[in-house]
Amino acid sequence: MNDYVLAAYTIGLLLLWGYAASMWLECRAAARRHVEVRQTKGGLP
Amino acid sequence: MIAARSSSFFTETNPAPLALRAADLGKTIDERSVLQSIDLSIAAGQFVAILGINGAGKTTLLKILATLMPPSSGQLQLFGLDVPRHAAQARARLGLIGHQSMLYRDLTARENLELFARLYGVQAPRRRAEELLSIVGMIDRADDAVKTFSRGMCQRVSIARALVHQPDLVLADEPFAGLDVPGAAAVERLLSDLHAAGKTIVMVNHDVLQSLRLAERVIVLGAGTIAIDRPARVSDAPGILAELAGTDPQFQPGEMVIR
Amino acid sequence: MPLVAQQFLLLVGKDLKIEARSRQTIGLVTVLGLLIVVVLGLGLGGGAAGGFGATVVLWVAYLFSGVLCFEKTMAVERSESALAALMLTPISHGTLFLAKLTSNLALMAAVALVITPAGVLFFSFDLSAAPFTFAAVMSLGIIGFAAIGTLFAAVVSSTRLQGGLLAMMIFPVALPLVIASTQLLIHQFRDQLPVGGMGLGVLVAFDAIFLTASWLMFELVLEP
Amino acid sequence: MSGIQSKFVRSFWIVLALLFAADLVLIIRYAPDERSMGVIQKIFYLHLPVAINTFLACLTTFVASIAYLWQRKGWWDDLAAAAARVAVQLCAVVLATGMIWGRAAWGVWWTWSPRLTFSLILFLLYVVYLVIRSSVEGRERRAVIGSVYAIIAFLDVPLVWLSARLLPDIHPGSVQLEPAMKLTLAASFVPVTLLAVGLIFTRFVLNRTDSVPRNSAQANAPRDVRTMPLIAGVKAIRYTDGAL
Repeated sequence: MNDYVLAAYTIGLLLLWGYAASMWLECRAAARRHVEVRQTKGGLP
Repeated sequence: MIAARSSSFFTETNPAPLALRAADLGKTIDERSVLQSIDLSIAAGQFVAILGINGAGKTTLLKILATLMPPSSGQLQLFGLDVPRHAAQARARLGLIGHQSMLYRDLTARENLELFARLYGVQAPRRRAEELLSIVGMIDRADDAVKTFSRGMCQRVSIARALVHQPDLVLADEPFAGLDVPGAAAVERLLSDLHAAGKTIVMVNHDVLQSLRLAERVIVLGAGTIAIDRPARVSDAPGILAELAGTDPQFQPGEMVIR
Repeated sequence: MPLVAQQFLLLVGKDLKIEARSRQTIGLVTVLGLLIVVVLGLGLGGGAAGGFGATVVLWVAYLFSGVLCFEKTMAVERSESALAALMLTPISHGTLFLAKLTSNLALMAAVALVITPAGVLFFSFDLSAAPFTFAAVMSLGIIGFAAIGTLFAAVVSSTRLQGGLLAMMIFPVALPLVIASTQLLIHQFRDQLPVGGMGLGVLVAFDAIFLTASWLMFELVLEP
Repeated sequence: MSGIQSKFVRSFWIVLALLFAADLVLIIRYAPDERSMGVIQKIFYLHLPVAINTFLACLTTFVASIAYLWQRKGWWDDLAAAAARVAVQLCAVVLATGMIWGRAAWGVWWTWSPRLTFSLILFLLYVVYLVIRSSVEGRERRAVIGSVYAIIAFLDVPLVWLSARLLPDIHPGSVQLEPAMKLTLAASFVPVTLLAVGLIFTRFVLNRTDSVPRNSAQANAPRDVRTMPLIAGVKAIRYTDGAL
C-alpha cells in the first residue's frame, strides 16, 4: 500500500469519525445541561 | 409660528365605521412573546394614547399597526381592509411618525416632501410640499438640508412627510422624544389640529399627563397585553401611574412626583 | 409615463442627488481602487502574466470599491430609517431593488471609468485588439456583481454587522465572474479565439440567475 | 421508550463502523490497481463518495432554506444549519484527500485544477455561511439572512463548476473503471452516505434542543408533536453512555 493512500485514508477517516466523536461529546454536554434543568424544574419526563 | 388657519386646511376625512380593529394580535420574536392577545378597536377620528414602560411592546405594536411588521398571530384590519392581504391600500391611508425623522439627511426639507409626494402620486406635489411646510412652520428653512436641522425641526418636517398623502390614520411613536418645550408645544398643536380635522391618531407616549391632556382614550400596555383601556381623564393620572408602576416590579409608586 | 417607471426614476434620481451632494463615496472609492491597482501593479511588476494581470487586479479593485459603494448607498436609507418611509409608499419592492441596483451600477461605472484605464496603463495590457470586448466582458461582470452586492448590502445593513462581512459574503459568490472573465480575455487576446463559448456563457448565466434571484429575494431581507 | 431508541442509535454507529471496516478491506483486497496511476488511484474510493455527499449536504441546506423562507418554521432553519455545517466538514475531507492525491500523482500539493478549485470555492462558500450565522443576533433574523445566503450560494455552485472547468486542466480526465472498481466504488458510497446522514441528523437534533429555550415555560410545555420523535432521538443519544 502506497503511503500516500495510507495518509489519505487515515486523515480522511480520522476527520470523519472525529466529527462524529465531537458531536457525541456535545450530546453528552447537552444531556447534562438538560438533566440539570430537569432536576431543578421537573421538566420533560 | 404655526399658520393660524391650519385646522381648516385638513380635508374632512370620510368617517369609516372603524379605523382600526385588532383581534387577538400576538407577536413572538426569537421565541419570546412580545405581544399576546391584543384586542383593540379604534373608531375613526379617535385620538388614542398608548402608555407603558419600556419593553412593554409599544413600539412593536405600533410597527404592526403600521403594517411594517407582520403579526405572529391574530388579525388586523385597517379601514375594514384586512392586513397583510390588502397592505398596499391600507398603507395609502396611514402616515407614520417615529423616533427617527425618516427623511434623507442630505436632501432639503422641500426635496424630501416633494419626493414622498410624488412617490405617493399626490397631485401638484410642489404646491402640496409648500403648504405642508407652511403648516408645520418650516417654510423659511424649506431649502436647507435636513442634516442642518435641530431635532424639533426634523420632527416637524417628519410630521409633514407623514401627512403628504392626506392619511386618515396617523401613527406616532413617541413624537415628543427629545424635543424641547417650544418644539413639543408645536407638535402638540399639530396633533390637536389633526384630531380636530377628524384624523384618527394612535400615539405611543411616555408622558402620562401630556397623553391624558391630548388624547380621548388611553391604553396602558403591560408586558405585552392591554392592562387599562379607558377614556382619558386628567384626574385618572394617579391611577394610571400606579398601574404603570404595577407593570414594572422595581418601580416604587411612592417615589413618583406628579408634576 | 407609467407610474412604476416614474417611481423608478425618482428613486434613482434621489440616490444620485444624495451622492452628488455628499460626493464622499465616489472620491473615497475611486482613490481606494486606484491604490489597489497601483500597489498590485508595483508588487507584480509591469507586464505580469502577459498583461493579463490587469484583469485580475482590476477585478480586485472592482470588488473592494464595489463593496464600499453598496454599503454607502444602503447606509443612506438606514441613517434616519428613511427606508421605513419608502416601504410605506405604494412602490413595489421590485422597483426599489431595481432603483438601488441602477444607482449602484451608476456609481460602479463612474469608478470603473477611472480605475480601468489606470489598470490597463500600469499593466501595459494592449486593448487595441478588441477594446469593445474587454469593455463588454467587464461590464457584464460588474452587472452580476452589483446584483448580488445590492441584495447582500440590504441584508448586512439591516443588522449591526461590521463592514468586512459584506465583502466576505460577496467575494466567494463572485469568483465565477472573476475566473470566467479572466479566462475569456486570455482566450480572446492571447489566443485570438473568437469571443464566446463557456466563458461568455458563465457571465451571461451569472447575470441572469442573480438578477432574478436577488430581485425575488430583495423584499425578504428588507427590514424597516 | 428511550431504551429502544438508545439501542437503535448505538447499533447504528456500531454497524456504521463495521461497514467502514468492510469497505476498507474491499478497497485494499478486491479493487485492482488502476493501470496508469497505480495504487494511488485508490484514494478515489474515499474522495468521490465524500465529494458527492458534500454536494448532497449543500442541496439539503438549499432545500431547507427555501422551505424556511416559505413556511417560516424554526426547525427548517436548524436543518439548514446542520446540513451546512456537515457540508463544510465533508468538504474539508474532500480537499485533504484531493491534495494528497495531487501530491501523490503530480508531486505538488496544490494546483488550480478544476476539481480542486471547485472544492475550495465550495468550501469557502459554506464557511462564509457559518460565519454569517454566528455573527447575526436574533434567531429569526439569523434564519432569514442565512436562508437568503444559502440559496444564493447554492445557485452559485453550478457556475463555479462551469467556470472552474475553464481553468487549464492537467487532471487526466475521467479514468475508465473496470467492473470490479465500479463495485468497490458503489460499496464505499454506503458507509460514507450513512455517516453523512447520521452527522446531519445528530447536529439537527442538537440544534433543535438548543433552539428551544431552556428556562422559558416553553421548555416544559408539550412541544409541537412533529418534533417529539426528533427530541426523543436526542434523549436516546443522551443516555447512551457507550458509543455515541
